[in-house]
Amino acid sequence: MKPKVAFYWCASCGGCEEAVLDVGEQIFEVTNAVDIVFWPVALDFKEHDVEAMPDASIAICFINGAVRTTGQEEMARLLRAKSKLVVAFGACAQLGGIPGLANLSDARGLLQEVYGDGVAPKQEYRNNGHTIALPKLFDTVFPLDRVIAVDYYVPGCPPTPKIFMEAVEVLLSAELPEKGAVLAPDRALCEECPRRDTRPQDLHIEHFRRVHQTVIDPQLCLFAQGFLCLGPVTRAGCEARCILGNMPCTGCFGPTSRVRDFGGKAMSAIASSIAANDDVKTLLSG
Amino acid sequence: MPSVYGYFPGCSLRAAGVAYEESLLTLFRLLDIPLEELRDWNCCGATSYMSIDEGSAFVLSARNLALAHQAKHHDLLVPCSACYLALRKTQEYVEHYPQIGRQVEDSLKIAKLPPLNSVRVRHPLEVLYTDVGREKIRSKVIRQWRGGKVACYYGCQLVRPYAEADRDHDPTRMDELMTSAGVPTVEYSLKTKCCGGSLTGTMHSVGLRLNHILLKEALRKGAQAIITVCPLCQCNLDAYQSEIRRRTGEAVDMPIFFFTQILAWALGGDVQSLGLKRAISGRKLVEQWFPKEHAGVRAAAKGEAKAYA
Amino acid sequence: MPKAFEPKIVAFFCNWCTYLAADLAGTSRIKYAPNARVVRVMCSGRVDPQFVLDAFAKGADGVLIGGCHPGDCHYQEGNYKAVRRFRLLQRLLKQMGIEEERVRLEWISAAEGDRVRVVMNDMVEKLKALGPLHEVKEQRAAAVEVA
Amino acid sequence: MPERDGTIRIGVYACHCGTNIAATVDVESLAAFAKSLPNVVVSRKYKYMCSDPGQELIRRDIQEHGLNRIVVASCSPHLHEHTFRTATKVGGLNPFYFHMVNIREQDSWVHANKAEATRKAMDLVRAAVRRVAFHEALEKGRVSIHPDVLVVGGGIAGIHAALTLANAGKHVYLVERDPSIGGHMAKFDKTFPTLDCAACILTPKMSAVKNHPNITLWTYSDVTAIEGYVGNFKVTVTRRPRYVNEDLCAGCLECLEACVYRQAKVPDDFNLGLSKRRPIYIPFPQAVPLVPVVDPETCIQFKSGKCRKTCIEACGERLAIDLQMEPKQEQIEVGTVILATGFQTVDARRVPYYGYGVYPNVYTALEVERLVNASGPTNGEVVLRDGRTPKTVGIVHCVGSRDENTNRWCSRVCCMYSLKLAHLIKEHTGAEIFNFYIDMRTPGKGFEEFYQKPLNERVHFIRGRVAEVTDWVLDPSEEGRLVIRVEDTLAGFVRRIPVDMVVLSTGLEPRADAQQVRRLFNITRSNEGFFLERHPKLAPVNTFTDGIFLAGCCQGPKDIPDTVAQAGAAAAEALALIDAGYIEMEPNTAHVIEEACSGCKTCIPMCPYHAISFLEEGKRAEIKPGTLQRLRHMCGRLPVGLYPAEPFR
Repeated sequence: MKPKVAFYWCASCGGCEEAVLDVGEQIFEVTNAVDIVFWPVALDFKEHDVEAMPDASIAICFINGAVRTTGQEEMARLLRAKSKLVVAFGACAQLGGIPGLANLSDARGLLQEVYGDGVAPKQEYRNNGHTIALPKLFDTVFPLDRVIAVDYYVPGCPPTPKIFMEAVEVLLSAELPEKGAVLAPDRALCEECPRRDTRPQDLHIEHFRRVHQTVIDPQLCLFAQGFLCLGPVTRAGCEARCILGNMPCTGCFGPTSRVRDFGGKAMSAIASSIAANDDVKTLLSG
Repeated sequence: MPSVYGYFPGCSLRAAGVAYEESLLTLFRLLDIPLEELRDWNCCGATSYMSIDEGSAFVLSARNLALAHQAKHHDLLVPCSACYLALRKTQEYVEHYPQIGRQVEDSLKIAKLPPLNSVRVRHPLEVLYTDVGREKIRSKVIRQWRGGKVACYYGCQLVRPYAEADRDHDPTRMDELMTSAGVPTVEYSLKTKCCGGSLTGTMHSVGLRLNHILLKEALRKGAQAIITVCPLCQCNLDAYQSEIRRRTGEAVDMPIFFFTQILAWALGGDVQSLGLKRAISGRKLVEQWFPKEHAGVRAAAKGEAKAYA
Repeated sequence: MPKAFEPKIVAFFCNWCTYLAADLAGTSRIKYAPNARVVRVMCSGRVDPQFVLDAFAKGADGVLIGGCHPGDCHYQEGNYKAVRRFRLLQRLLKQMGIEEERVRLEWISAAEGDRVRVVMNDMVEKLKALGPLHEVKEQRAAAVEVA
Repeated sequence: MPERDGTIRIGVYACHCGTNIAATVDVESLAAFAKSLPNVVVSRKYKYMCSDPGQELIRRDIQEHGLNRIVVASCSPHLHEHTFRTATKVGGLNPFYFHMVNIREQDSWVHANKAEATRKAMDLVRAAVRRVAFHEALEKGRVSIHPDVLVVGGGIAGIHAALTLANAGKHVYLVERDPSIGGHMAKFDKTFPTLDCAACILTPKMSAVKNHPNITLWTYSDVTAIEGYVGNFKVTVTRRPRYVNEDLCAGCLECLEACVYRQAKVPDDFNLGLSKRRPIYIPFPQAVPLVPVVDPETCIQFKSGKCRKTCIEACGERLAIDLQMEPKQEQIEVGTVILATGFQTVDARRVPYYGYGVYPNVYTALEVERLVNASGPTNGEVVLRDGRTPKTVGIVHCVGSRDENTNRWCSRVCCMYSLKLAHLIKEHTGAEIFNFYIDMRTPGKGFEEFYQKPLNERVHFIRGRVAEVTDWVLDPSEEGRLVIRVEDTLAGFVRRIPVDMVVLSTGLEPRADAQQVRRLFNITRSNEGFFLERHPKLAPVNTFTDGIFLAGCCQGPKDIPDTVAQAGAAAAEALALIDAGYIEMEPNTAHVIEEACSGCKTCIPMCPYHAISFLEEGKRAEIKPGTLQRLRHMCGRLPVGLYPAEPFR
């Protein structure tokens, strides 16, 4: 019997779902090797089908997206019970990702921001004796591992086909990696950046820029050009796709294993590269 | 330099020190500097009150500062050294001793006045020296000094402990202003020593002795008159010379001027508007140095300080 | 009666100045509020923003960083590095809803034992006025109905 | 002691420090609490952990209980970290398996509430126990010490230090900012308490410096840059042009006489303006080197370009005078530095009520030193500026010392030099002398005995801080004199004492440029501005920067014997480093985890010591070998690869 695999999405843009298909013809290698038993975006299995499965009967469950609502939390818990391995798939499930930006506000603030004084969604809708209830919003958006135990992480926004295929391969193999591992190289992106050699050794940035403000040199190190490229603090494995597209790294692969707080470390690296000879007074006055 | 100075006369300038106010107003008019008298000002809380009930004295003093703030004055001109010190001391204590600050604030709240603020308390000596400047004064001098040498006497309260109007132990600005007005001065090492203060009233012989030392030393240094910045100093030095003559048999009889009298005269002030007729001692020299025919610019009548602004 | 709120402060003191100042406060028997737990670092430039964030995440109500006066760094410019990072960190913390007063960078030289007292007491007083950091956070976890 | 099966076994030791800790921290509960923490095998309390039996406890427990981590909760690590690391090592462990908790300076001594202080101690111990498990075994590295020494400042401190080192066979660069070495001591006439002639004991040492094969003497020069670290400093010395070539000048001084200025017109700095010199001059007759200096501020040639240049004429074939001379930079490498930059006397004008600068007959003590000096401006005659000999002299102590308005500290030497001057003025003039003092401080060998000398010579001593020196007259006897007003606190009344001459015993303070010097050498100043020693008692000549030592008054006011003693001590400290040949470096420095480095280069400009380089081969960062010593702050800004080793993670 082929191992059973499930896919699910929580607070997600859908990009991770497409990323699975981005492997192209290789998808058939996957389907040859496994049975996909649940994949709401592509297959017509329902929640009650999952409920009917015996516990731990799914070999690998890939969940993408952050946990934003009570409904997502319920599904995550259900799939956790039914799966041997749960993989947080993509940046949102791993770290909170774009949905995590909502944490700058609380749920009410969020609704106010989106709907303002217009027509807000209702918690419950009754019609013809039927009631449809919406799940409730959390005040905080959680990465997956704040809600259920996660065995492995596949980083990226979205994960690249290469990363995905390697993950499938290793998780189906006899030798599983250490629990909790991020299935990507434990080095910074600069390692595989085609522009690494163009970064000067004595970098002191005088002006920071945004990408729309200037013409971006397609050869030079983006950080050295003054763009907030997070390459130096971001895990490698994406093959520097954004850089190849002449865009600075936004850090979707997350930190390496040695970094405790991704944002804090990134800030530290940026602050350290600000030109050293600032006027002391400006510095002290902020 | 602000376009207009708030003006806090204090009680002395309406009593024994009238000549100070008269000459000050004339001088500032000559310099085209408007003064605006603080409305409804009260006692500065000075010396005696301060030593009996400090808390109330600070509140009294602070009320004046609050009024100045309300009237949107940036600078408050305070000619009397005692008032100057009392107001400055209040500002310092309110800032550095939170307990006093709270008491003052509470009291002001009852009077519906704004809390204390950053009004700058300024003595005319400082204003004339730094805001107006010696150059300007020199350029405006129209009368040549024909009198003798003078000793500039600063007293104690103006420069200690807040050495803002001048240096604390060796003030020189009055001397420099006199020089600018063409008035010769002598080195006077007693320039910050005690004039006798209120001791002339309470321990008369002690006060008189201190007073006498100042007069005698000025004479010894070759001065014919003493110039002051403080109504109490002026009064002490001026009022008791006959008594000193009587007690010691020494021929002490020298005029004691306010520095504003000399400067206003030099700049062309009307001799009648300088309060010179109020001098007690050294009248002969006063009349000789400031002849009656020296008419000129007058200040507005008393109590109308605001009107001429 | 509930116990009065005593803020928890994590302090990172530079080995060459502020830590010595705190030692000096000790030898001078200067008394100050006992709320801080000092971590000795070799330089304020060693204080990674991660440390500060971690301290807050683990329950600190305030973080105090003590370094050498500008120009006095034992490692030439570590304190300048610290101040750069500190400025950015302040902005970040503000976005996260952590009040500016909760993280503080102070220059305290080895000779300024009494300054340790002044800063500690002042910080404790300010944090007491702010209240605990984590009350806010606990609330945020609850689910909210949409309308 | 090998680790048993890799488990962490921690021993915690809480110290009472007599009652220093135990009075405010419940040491008993602290020890009990520590026992309950994970991995803690042994937890003890002891009266004095730093004592031999205390250290023995650690050693024994390591062996008996197989401990592999040690935590001691006692005083500041600045005091005893080394002690306990050694104890840990004696027990057979790597010394860096130790961690110290400061529950005295930063706990028991600064808090009053015992419950709070104990809670704090527990928190700190818990943290230490958690952390010590992460400690790694570290080995101390060695760095070789360059044997040459830089001595900055050519006063008696610098001279003595330089000679000591040179006599030990080390090469010394002695850099002095003035045209001659000698410093303040060269200005003195006699020295207390022995009344040795200052010149007689100093000038031989000055000549010895000049002639010593191991000393390179650069006067009229400044240290303008220094980089590197203990053992390997790279120093730039800028030699200002003196316009007379030191190598060619024979010291005949004919050029001085030949100067077109017949009369000396420029105030002479060395005599504090009490005499005049020409634009080409030597500071004083015994100057070392005996090479004139041209002062471009006053020399006609420099001002107008139209001088007859009679000096050059007089020099003749020697061609020593070179008015085109430019500043010159010397680059040297040294292993250690001794700072002996000295002091300045307080500007007496800062105490305006003593009339200095107002009344011509008010002098500073240093001026009077020149007056009593036989080679001084008056050839040793103590006369007033108008040529009269004073009949009464008042010496005012503590001018700019022990004074909230100027400097708060006692300058240590003023009482003694005032006694000396009282004696010398008496000897020179027979004048009646009054000393006005707050307290007489004579705490040195032979000092109190010396105090007897002026007492026996009937010098008056009036206890009281002088209120003012003035010229106003109460009594005809005061006419034309200076009056010292003072409260005689022994007699209990205020006195007016008329004198002809007032001597202000000005205090000692840090030089005006002490802050620049501090920055240049990366050392610390104490509150009052003198350079801060590493420990006031146990490391008085060390600074917080390894390899830089202090000698003389730049560290604080002191007399000549103490200065010389300290200079010797500084030289000995330098010698100790040089003769060891290497220094053991604290091993807690940064290192690169190679497999984690992605070659992002972020760390490279971060290091102020330029210790990190980028290896093109392998595209990795690397710490340059031998540059670790100054990296102890562990580069908090390094994003990924470069990671601090223990214990300063």
